[in-house]
Amino acid sequence: MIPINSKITKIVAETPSTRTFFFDYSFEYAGIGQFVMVWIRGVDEIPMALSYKNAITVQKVGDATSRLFEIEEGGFVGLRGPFGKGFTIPKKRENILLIAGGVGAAPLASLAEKAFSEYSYVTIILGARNVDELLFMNRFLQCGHVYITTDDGSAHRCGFVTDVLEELDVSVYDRIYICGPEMMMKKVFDILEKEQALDRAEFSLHRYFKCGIGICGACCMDETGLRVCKDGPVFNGKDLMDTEFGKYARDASGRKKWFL
Amino acid sequence: MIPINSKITKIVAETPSTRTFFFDYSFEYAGIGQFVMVWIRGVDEIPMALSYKNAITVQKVGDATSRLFEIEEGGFVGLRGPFGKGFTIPKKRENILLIAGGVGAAPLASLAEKAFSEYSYVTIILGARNVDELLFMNRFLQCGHVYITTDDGSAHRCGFVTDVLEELDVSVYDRIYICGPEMMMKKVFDILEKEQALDRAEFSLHRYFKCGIGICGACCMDETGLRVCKDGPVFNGKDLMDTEFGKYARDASGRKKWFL
Amino acid sequence: MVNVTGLRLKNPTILAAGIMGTTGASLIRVAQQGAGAVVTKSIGPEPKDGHNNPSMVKLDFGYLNAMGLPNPSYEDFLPELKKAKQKSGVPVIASIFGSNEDEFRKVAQGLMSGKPDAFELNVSCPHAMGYGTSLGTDSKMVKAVTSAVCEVVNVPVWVKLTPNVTDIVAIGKAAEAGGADALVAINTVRGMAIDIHSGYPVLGNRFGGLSGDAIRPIAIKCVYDLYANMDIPIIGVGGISTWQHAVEMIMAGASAVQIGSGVYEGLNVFFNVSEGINNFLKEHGYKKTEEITGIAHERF
Amino acid sequence: MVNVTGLRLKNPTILAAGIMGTTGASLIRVAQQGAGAVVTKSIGPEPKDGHNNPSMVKLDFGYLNAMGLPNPSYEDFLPELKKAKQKSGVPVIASIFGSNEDEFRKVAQGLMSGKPDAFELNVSCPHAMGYGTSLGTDSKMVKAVTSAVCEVVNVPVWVKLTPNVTDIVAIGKAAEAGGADALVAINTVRGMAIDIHSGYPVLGNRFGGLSGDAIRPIAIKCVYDLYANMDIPIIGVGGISTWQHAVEMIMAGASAVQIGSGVYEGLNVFFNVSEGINNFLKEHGYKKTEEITGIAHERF
Ligand SMILES: Cc1cc2nc3c(=O)[nH]c(=O)nc-3n(C[C@H](O)[C@H](O)[C@H](O)COP(=O)(O)OP(=O)(O)OC[C@H]3O[C@@H](n4cnc5c(N)ncnc54)[C@H](O)[C@@H]3O)c2cc1C
Ligand SMILES: Cc1cc2nc3c(=O)[nH]c(=O)nc-3n(C[C@H](O)[C@H](O)[C@H](O)COP(=O)(O)OP(=O)(O)OC[C@H]3O[C@@H](n4cnc5c(N)ncnc54)[C@H](O)[C@@H]3O)c2cc1C
Ligand SMILES: Cc1cc2nc3c(=O)[nH]c(=O)nc-3n(C[C@H](O)[C@H](O)[C@H](O)COP(=O)(O)O)c2cc1C
Ligand SMILES: Cc1cc2nc3c(=O)[nH]c(=O)nc-3n(C[C@H](O)[C@H](O)[C@H](O)COP(=O)(O)O)c2cc1C
Ligand code: FES
Ligand code: FES
Repeated sequence: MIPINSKITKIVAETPSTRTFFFDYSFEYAGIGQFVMVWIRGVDEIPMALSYKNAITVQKVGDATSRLFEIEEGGFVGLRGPFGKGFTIPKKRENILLIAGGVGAAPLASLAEKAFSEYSYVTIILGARNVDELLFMNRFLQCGHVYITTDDGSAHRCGFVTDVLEELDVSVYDRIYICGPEMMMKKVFDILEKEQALDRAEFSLHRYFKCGIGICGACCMDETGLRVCKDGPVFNGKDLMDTEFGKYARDASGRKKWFL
Repeated sequence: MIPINSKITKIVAETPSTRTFFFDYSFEYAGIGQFVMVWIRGVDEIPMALSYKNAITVQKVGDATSRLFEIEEGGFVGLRGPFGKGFTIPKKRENILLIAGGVGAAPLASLAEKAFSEYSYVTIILGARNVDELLFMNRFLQCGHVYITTDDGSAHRCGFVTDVLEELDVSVYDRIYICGPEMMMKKVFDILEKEQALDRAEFSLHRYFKCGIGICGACCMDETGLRVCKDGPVFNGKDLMDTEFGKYARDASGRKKWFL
Repeated sequence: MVNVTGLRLKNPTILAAGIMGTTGASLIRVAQQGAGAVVTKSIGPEPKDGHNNPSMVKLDFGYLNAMGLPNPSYEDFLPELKKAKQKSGVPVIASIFGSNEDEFRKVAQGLMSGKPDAFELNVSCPHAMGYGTSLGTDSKMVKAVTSAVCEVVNVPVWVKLTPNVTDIVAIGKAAEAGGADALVAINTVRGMAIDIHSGYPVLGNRFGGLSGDAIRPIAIKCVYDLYANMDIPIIGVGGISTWQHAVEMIMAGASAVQIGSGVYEGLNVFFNVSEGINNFLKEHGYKKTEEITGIAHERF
Repeated sequence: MVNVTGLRLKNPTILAAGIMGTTGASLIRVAQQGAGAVVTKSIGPEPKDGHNNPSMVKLDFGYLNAMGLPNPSYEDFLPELKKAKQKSGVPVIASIFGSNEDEFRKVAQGLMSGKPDAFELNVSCPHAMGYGTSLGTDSKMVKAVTSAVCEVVNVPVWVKLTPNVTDIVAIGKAAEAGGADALVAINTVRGMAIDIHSGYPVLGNRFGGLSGDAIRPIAIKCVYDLYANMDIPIIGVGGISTWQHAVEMIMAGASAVQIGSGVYEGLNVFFNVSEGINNFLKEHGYKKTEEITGIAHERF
């Protein structure tokens, strides 16, 4: 498919750094956690999780996202997707835990809603830099119990999502879903590994994408060779053991960039 | 489609000059009167009406047909099709007349059987050079009344199909179907025109085919521009009025060849 | 109304050479079905039967053909051309071929009395030995043939290019230097299919030319490159069967489009494509096709 | 077992260059999924990010890409090559590129310690300025580059050809003259797509290379022509995603096949294709792939 020409019908400023862009095109059959490639013409095409069937929620970080922030309602982008493998939808009466850091809340808010509507019991740990950056808090609040952490303590407790996680009894959760900055996810990973909960956990990863459809190999993980764009972006925790996860990623040329 | 590799499962010598080749591939959805392109590898690809869903009945006339006659049971040809527009199937209790000359009986025998099975009343005029060349007589005899003519009088009456036609009351037939050498068909056409029966008549034509799928234009009729391979080979009599039909055809280069 | 080298077309869709163009009656029929202009089958100096069948097969992603330039010769074709001119009501472009300047000149002169609205020089058929591509890959020959024809005719001369070259722009420039009024791009892409059951190449001629959907991205690129480098108009052809394809081709740089294999979808393809282009122009506030010709070159 | 320039492949399917070949782990995974050999991403002298996205889109009849030869440089790739060699269990061919003899030589030498089983010279990428096609369309450069690499390495050298030339056989002969042990045909066909809603070319690089189904008939023809004219083996690539495609390519003249875009259908494509070839051979009473290589040339 060449990108679907999609009109931006509504823009919602979610936090100072993130906006949700709603489109006239809806990916009705997209799985939660799947992503689309967003073509900002003349600039770049970048991967974005669907935060609704017909929307993406974007943090402004560089060229393409900045240009996107300049486009107004009524403007157009090109969309290809949905691509990749999303989250496993929890079953009725399952007890689930979502851990969202920053813009990582984007795919998880839909998951919370879906799980809630299917009668799962939902607990959320939502973290952000500060109170203003807490993304989709209202969506989460309607689905279950929400623990909030901010790096600067401007809301509830000061600290990280892992601080909350360490206080919870992980064994009560049938499934655990994580999306956020890689170092945050790595810390969660380590805790879950210790708690022997990795096989119940699903992490949504970010890598540099080129093709987005599993051909070019830009997004492959060491040592499994799994492609984040096709075999992921959501991976079971077990599949991340002894991989590059939390250690390094690769840039556009394929060179390793170590996480600090 | 590239030609379907088809095994010749059975060969039946129908008359001294014609043989039926049955294939392991059956064109289940072919309309009666549609044709296939028969690829005799290394020689040529030629059009042939389907005489059964899974067979063609071939008269040996030149290179390709001669080579085909050398292939034995178990041998292979390539088949593309079914192509073109076939005959209109008569309705229940309609009174129909089939006029077959020589190998022109090939598509008409299936039509007779179909019409008979659908409770039409079938009359056939079957003509051939001599008694041995009467094709599919048994198939026709099972479907209705058969008038037989031979050029040399070796069976029943001596003469042409038109002799019989002129003695029949054409007005009783709801539909009339004709397939045979063009000059024979032209004589039938003239009679039917006089009887104002052309709109009830369908003629199956032959022209030189190259592509067989309506693109190259090799088989176009003057002055309508209709393609025999795609808009035909079966045409309503009205569509042949004031055309080249009965006057000339074109050779492979597109030059006119006048019928004598 | 589209103006291409002075020819006034009621819409920018043109029947491509070699498609339903062997007889006057067929050309008239295509015009009546909505084509803005029609190109004849390529006509040469002598009658030619063409290659053995199979001469054309439909693949899943396009078509392969090796007709081998069958034609009745210009002498026998002249009455067909006259008929088409008389009754089609649209510009009729005579496609011609030959193996050298003399033959091209002879055929062009021989058809002049049929009053074609333009000539299209086929220097690009990929599967007839000694004609077409073997000639159309040589800039010198292309220039020579083009000027030979330009000298003897008083109507526009279009030159049809093959994509089977290292540098199509160089060949286009040669044609322009020879006096071409427009370029037509592209002819078929050389290709082949083999029947794995028997090992036989499928086409009677063994190999042939690929057309249809498969070659559209190739044609778009050729037209884009030509537009960027030439001053004469480009007519785009290759894989067009919907108005979207046509708009894409026009945005790449085409002033008009030709439809060949797309006729497989039905003769109403001309009507559908031209209506679709019209609606697209209207919806986007454009008045005529010219306004979108080549706009992909302005998008950065 | 298939022998290609001395490399012993457990089956005739090879991962094509630039497909899942950026890391050692990925190459190992593809080998484990059934590929008879794997070719690395094309590696050059310096790290390159490649072109802006969109760098690859799926069309209805193939794929368009303009990656722009992204690669971490031979220095950073060396550990990946070593890893692939150690653990893949199949021959690993290092694809390399450069803009001249010196760069090719340098990259080849730089990777020798990784012990690749062969080198594949990419003189054919249609969308990276100064590399690939601009070089691969020039016989002299192809010969020069080939002999430069052949002089400094002690493993077979394969040269990968572009179809975007007037005469692929001439380029193949130049490679052979330079010392090539095998030819790989074809790289992508230059192509382009335009987004009609915006007028923007779809690829970040504006144009790129066409791969997949659309180019199979083109690749078959190139391999057929090369086989007829060359003495060294040909490896066929272009549009292969089923065993039927592979058999067709082998009958045209290929000793083995590479699969690129076909990976889209799933990594089991290597297993499925090689199993299919095996069954076909068995059914028809052949013992090995070699027996059907080029048989289309014997069918008249
Ligand atoms: C599966 C997936 C889902 C994502 N979902 C979201 C989301 O819902 N919301 C959100 O705000 N961000 C999301 N991202 C991250 C988003 O893709 C980057 O923020 C965006 O690409 C930055 O583009 P830029 O041009 O503004 O930044 P740049 O100036 O190009 O670079 C900034 C950083 O962005 C990342 N980046 C740039 N290009 C790409 C690319 N082609 N592929 C991957 N990363 C890239 C790199 O890490 C780079 O260092 C997701 C990434 C992936 C892989
Ligand atoms: C729609 C259609 C249905 C037909 N059905 C039958 C049938 O059921 N049984 C049957 O015996 N014959 C049928 N024919 C005629 C058959 O196609 C020719 O007899 C056959 O092509 C002769 O081939 P050849 O190589 O043996 O003869 P050649 O030596 O090539 O030529 C003998 C004559 O056959 C005809 N012919 C040759 N090639 C072609 C071609 N490509 N297209 C059309 N005509 C050609 C020409 O009139 C030619 O003069 C049909 C023809 C058409 C158009
Ligand atoms: C059956 C067939 C016959 C053709 N004959 C000619 C011809 O005589 N002269 C010519 O210039 N091009 C000829 N062509 C090429 C077409 O005019 C056109 O350039 C090509 O098919 C690509 O366009 P398409 O994809 O719309 O078919 C022929 C193509 C086909 C399919
Ligand atoms: C995404 C992508 C990247 C490619 N990168 C390279 C490359 O780095 N070097 C190379 O020689 N060929 C490269 N190619 C070309 C392929 O190896 C192959 O020749 C071409 O795609 C045709 O085969 P296919 O139809 O099986 O894909 C690339 C192709 C694609 C689709
Ligand atoms: S981005 Fe190309 S394989 Fe993942
Ligand atoms: S045979 Fe080609 S149009 Fe009829």
